Amino acid sequence: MTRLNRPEVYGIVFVVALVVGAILVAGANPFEVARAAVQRALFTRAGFLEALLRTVPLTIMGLGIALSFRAGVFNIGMDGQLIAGSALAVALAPWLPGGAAGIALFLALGIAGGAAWGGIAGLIKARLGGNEIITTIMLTYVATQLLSWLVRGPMQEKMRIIPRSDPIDAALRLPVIVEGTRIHAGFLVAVLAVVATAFVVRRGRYGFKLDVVGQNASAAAYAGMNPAAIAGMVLAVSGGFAGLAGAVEISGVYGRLQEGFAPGFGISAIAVALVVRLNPWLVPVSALGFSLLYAGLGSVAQKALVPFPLINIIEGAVVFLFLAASVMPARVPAGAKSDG
Amino acid sequence: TKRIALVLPGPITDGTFNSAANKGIEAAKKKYDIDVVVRENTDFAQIEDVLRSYAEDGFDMVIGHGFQFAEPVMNIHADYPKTFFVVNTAQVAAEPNVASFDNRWGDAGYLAGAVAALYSKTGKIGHVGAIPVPVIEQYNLGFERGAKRMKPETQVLSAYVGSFSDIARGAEITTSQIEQGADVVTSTGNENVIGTIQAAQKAKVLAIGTAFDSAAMAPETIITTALINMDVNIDLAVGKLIDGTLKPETYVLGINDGGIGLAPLRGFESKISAEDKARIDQLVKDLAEGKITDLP
Amino acid sequence: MDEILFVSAVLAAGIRLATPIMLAALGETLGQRSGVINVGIEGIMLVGAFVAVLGAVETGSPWAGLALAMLAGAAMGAIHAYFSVVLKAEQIVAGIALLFLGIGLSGYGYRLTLGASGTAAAIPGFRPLDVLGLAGVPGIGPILFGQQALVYLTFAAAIAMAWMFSSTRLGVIVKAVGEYPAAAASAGIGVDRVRFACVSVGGALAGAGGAFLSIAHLWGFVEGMTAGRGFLAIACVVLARWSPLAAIAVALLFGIADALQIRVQSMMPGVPYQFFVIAPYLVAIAAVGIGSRTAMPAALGKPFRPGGR
Amino acid sequence: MTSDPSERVGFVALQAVTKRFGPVVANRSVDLQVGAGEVLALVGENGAGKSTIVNMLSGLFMPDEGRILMEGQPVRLHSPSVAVRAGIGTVHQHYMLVPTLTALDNIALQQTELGLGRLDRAALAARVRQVAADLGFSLDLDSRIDGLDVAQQQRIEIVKSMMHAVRLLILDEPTAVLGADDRRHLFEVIARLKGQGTAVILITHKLEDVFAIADRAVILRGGRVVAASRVADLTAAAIVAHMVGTADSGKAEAIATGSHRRGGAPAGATAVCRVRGVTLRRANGSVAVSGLDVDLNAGEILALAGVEGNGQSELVACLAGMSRPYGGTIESLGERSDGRRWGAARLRALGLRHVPEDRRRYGIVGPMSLARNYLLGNQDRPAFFRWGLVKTRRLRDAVAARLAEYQVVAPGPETPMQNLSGGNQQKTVLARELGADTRILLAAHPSRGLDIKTIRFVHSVLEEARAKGAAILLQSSDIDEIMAVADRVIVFSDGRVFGPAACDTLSRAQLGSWIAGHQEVTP
Ligand SMILES: Nc1ncnc2c1ncn2[C@@H]1O[C@H](COP(=O)(O)OP(=O)(O)OP(=O)(O)O)[C@@H](O)[C@H]1O
Ligand SMILES: Nc1ncnc2c1ncn2[C@@H]1O[C@H](COP(=O)(O)OP(=O)(O)OP(=O)(O)O)[C@@H](O)[C@H]1O
Ligand SMILES: [Mg+2]
Ligand SMILES: [Mg+2]
Repeated sequence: MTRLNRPEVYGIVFVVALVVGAILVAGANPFEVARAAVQRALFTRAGFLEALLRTVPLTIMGLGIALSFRAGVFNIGMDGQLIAGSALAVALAPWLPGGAAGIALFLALGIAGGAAWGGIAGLIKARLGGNEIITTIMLTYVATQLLSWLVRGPMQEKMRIIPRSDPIDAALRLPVIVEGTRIHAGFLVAVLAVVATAFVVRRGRYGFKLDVVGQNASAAAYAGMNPAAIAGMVLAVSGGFAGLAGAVEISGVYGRLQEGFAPGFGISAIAVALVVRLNPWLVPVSALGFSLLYAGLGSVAQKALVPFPLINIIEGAVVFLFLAASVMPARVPAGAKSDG
Repeated sequence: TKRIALVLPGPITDGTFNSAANKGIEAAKKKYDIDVVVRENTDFAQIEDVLRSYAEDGFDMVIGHGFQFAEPVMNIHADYPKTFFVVNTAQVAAEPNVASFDNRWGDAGYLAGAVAALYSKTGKIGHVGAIPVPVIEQYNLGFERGAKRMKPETQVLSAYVGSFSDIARGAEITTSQIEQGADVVTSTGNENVIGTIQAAQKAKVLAIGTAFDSAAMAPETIITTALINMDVNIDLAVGKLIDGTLKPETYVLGINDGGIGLAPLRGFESKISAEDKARIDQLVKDLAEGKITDLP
Repeated sequence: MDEILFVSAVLAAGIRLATPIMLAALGETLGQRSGVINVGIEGIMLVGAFVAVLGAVETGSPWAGLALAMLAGAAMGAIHAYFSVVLKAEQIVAGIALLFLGIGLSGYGYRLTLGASGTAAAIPGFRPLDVLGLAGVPGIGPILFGQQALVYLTFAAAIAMAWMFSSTRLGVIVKAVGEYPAAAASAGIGVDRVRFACVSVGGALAGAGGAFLSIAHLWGFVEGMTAGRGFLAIACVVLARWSPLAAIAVALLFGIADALQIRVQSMMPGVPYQFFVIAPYLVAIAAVGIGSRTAMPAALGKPFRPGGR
Repeated sequence: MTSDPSERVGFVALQAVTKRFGPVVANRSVDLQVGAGEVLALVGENGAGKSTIVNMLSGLFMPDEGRILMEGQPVRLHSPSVAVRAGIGTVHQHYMLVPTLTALDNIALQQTELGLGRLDRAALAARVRQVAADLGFSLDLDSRIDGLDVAQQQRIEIVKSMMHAVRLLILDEPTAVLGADDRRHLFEVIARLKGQGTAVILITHKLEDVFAIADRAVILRGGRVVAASRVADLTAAAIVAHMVGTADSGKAEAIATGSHRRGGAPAGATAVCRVRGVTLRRANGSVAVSGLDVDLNAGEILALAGVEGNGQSELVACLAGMSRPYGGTIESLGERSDGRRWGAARLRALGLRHVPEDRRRYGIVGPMSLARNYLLGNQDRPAFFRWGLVKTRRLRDAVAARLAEYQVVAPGPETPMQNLSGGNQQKTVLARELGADTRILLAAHPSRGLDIKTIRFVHSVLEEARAKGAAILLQSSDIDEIMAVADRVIVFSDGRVFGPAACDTLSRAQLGSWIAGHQEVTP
């Protein structure tokens, strides 16, 4: 269909007009803004590497979102689970051996911490039917505050000046895999996670169960599954992904625990996964897309081409554009197809 | 023409911490032949990338505003010897190209505490911090010591908002301190400071500003401001870069460097005894002469 | 301190802290009952907060500021509705985009207008009322008679919405649209139109919530001043099981818990303050645990496509 | 439409209407008309295109080609409200009632003239009662829909559609879910409406419905009208012959009448499932059945009959392991209902299969492919998995073979379930649940919504399973079906249990009076 009066087109026109108008009001040149964004994200090495680096945690978390949302379970609290996983891993890091085994254990602790934090919401959901939207939001606030306390209290560095932990042992750091960049072995972890998740979702028994629970919980019960338990469990599982992402970030990038090292990743991960309709194979693509967006917008911010809030406007607008584009192919003449 | 980037953790409109840095760079812009870029709202996770990209762009100086810039700067500075990195409100330095500037927040708190104690009738004063980051903790400590110096029986309340931007909660915490009897309050952080001042204004108690001379915001309420002139740091850093005197060391700016100070007591001189007024003047003098021993 | 005064102070502060959340939660309740989830109300609140200040300064009247904030909130709601109802895009993603948009529009608008001058403009904000001259009565005075006009209006709005759901045909329609849109459509109701309206009106209420922050509780706008209250509002809606009156109660519980932790915090300086800050959230988690299964509108989050089942 | 002998001018007419869904042509150049005061039966195999016609007349879809006329004038029924305003009332098979609202509010939903403001429920209720009284109904208006049984829901649907002057009433398979009494009652209503000059379109798979109430019949096959005739001029065999497109009148006759073979209940049968002193409660907590004792024997079909809502559904759900009895115990395939392992998964592993009563709710996952739907309940069977991963090709082949066996009309195993017509969805469920290794089969209304040919097929499959030694519980509200295939029957009625009794020794009249709640045959 190439008719131009489709509603998507109005949406796109509105959003673009809003952004262009705002940029013009700021006295900037929209083309220059666009060029700055695209150029840094796609045509500079640093920009692209920066995006690639951010793709790693967003991919891992996006996969966790895909799993839980497929089961109809809305894990809005990945940020808290990420904190819990990171904190547990860093707290126990001093007792870990060095080398590959140590790194594996470090990541496993991240998973365990995230899973435990998600599991609280899971348990409340499975046992008491408590809605996960509330519990995961609340648990994120709790985790944020506890982190604030940990890095000023029990886990603060020895100098006790800056609110952060001591660095973890160098032997627990994920090695850089591309010389001269910060691309670390966490990249491989993400690749592995994508492949494993995709297989589970597309062909696995577990993925099938998640889908049934998400699409028709009564049918799941009929088929002999326990929908409440599965829904509760998937919160722990997706929490594990968040914890893994946190551990990878610490082991691969920051080397220590501190506040605010994964700002808003949990929310971004939801967008990452939903835009590709929870398809694990496409999650890394979407994560890269969002990371490039951030890198590009970062460059606009760096050059201070426009006042900062305008960058938020562009960010929102681009997500709206992603959305409008994502519904375009889905819309076919009315009545010809239902949700399928 | 030198090219300078100022990297801020928050928005330039916060009215305190980030606004101050922006003000400093604006001042420097007028004085020197420099090209300036200001980057706002830099998340922790982005810091390293942001610093690198300015360095790669060939900026002569990159200023990170906040202690959280210290570590990323230390990580990367060696890769970019042509760029001078300055961390503001932190104390790090490294050859050949890392310097830091800090203000004596504790001294500022000390002054604020002393003034507050003298103006308080109830003997209770309060400090509302955003989040206990190092400089805020220093200020908090100084506030208490300064108050006790003037009136040892003064009771100092202290509480934290848990956020730099939650202005409403900042106001409520202040209100609760007022309910507990505090009649002079102060606060540190970003937007939350505005909340404190508004709460004081509504409850008709007194407040002491921090950082910016904020008397204009509430002339009936704000006795004075414990100035923390973070703009001076920036101005100074730029000046030293231009004249080639910037060294890889930590510059801690006290009252004598204009790093901190006490704003005039506009209209409030008459509200305390001449004797107390003299004690304030004496305190400022002692501080300048280094005679105070219990500074944080 | 005198216990009665303490309790009275906590309650009064709790109401102040809760009001923006209450308004946003009412708006979200309306939208969700019609089947649309909007996770971007935080962005709407910010726009409301900014527009309210701008409107109040420009017109000199806080009421005009409030009205404009509600209008702006409705417009933001309409954007969300356009994408999630008309285009039938993922509602949660559209909400996230709306959040960014709201953060940006409010901040940018502020810098273009009031923020440009650098100095704070004098803001003609709302003042607390003194109903029947009883606000000064110790204890209950400040709670019952000394609140902002907007607080009373919020309670009135909640009662009106509860009445709408229980006693009007409009309420029946909204519930049907959120529960089983195919049935509503076969009864001749324009499902998408109803949803569009509910989300827009919900946006107006969230805008009013923002306005309360910027021209009633405080006088002035700062970027990001809602500080997560929009997300709390969503939690309230769910916890209240989509009932407007319960949403008010839950938001109030939140506000009171917050007011309490604020006070206890300065009484017990030895305990890390973070433990107090998390108190309201723990209350909410416990409440979820105690409350049982939800009564979620069956079609929540699902776009309606006529003909498909 | 030259074969139409009726001289009446159609009140509503379809002219050369074609409707396509992608590659599927649901209706192909359909001509039909129905006159005022006429009852038109629309019959055809599953997937023949009946519901599609309903959907176009009720404003859900627009025709791709052709036009719809009312009183000779072309109309565009582009939305349900237009259809309602035009005087077309529709009772969809899947009722368009909001489960969480009361019956009265569901009716209010459609009353545009009431405005949006305060709802005067008392006044509306009075009006509704008036309409209901004219139809001979008494209604519970204040209960939520999800607390009402299907017959009550259907009455509410009918009353709802009659609140405005209805000139055409469409009923899509109304009798599929009704017991004999309710069916009779419905036909009285239809007759009354007809007398008032209302046109009625009735969709049904039951030929006796056609003969009982319809004036004319239109027979669809593959989306085309293959015959349109006065009912008086038709025989059951003729209808079947048109439906299935056979010229073999003997075969059509056999399908139309069915065959009575009974062979189960061998002497000394072994009970594979023992129900002892079982008490069952409804979702709302009320007791449905108490102190039930019954055995399910290998190689036997036990029918479970009664008006809906008397605990049959609760018993089946309980036997399926989806719940535990409130009192008493069940011992099934060696598992006890008070044991730790009791549950659907365990019983399925031991050989229990279950055709659920509410297919859409329990039996299928609409957006999933037919192949994945086939995994439902089989998700723990090793045959389809290796290392937790589906053996995709093996599954697809198995499903394709089963679908062919059951003659499911679908493009292939990857088609989403929701794209199938209702009857074909049901066939897919049957194909899944009626496997070779079945030890207990709980079949709740297995032939509901199926065309007559497929029903015969399903009955033969049940008999085959019995021959292989399966114990079958057949929940049905259709006396004919019970008499045709069951060996024994047990009846739930208002908290009482009649039987089990052997079908050979039981008269239809006796069974009917049990269902009505009387011990003895009422003269
Ligand atoms: N919305 C739709 N999208 C795609 N295909 C459809 C749609 N509705 C119906 N069909 C197809 O059109 C054909 C006719 O379907 P319809 O529902 O009219 O059959 P039916 O005669 O009502 O069958 P049944 O007796 O099983 O209810 C079927 O092949 C069905 O799959
Ligand atoms: N390919 C399809 N895609 C989307 N929707 C479809 C498709 N096929 C059918 N449908 C929808 O699903 C309905 C299934 O039709 P169905 O014949 O089941 O309705 P019914 O006769 O009322 O129900 P039933 O016979 O199952 O009890 C169709 O009427 C159509 O609206
Ligand atoms: Mg049909
Ligand atoms: Mg059917």
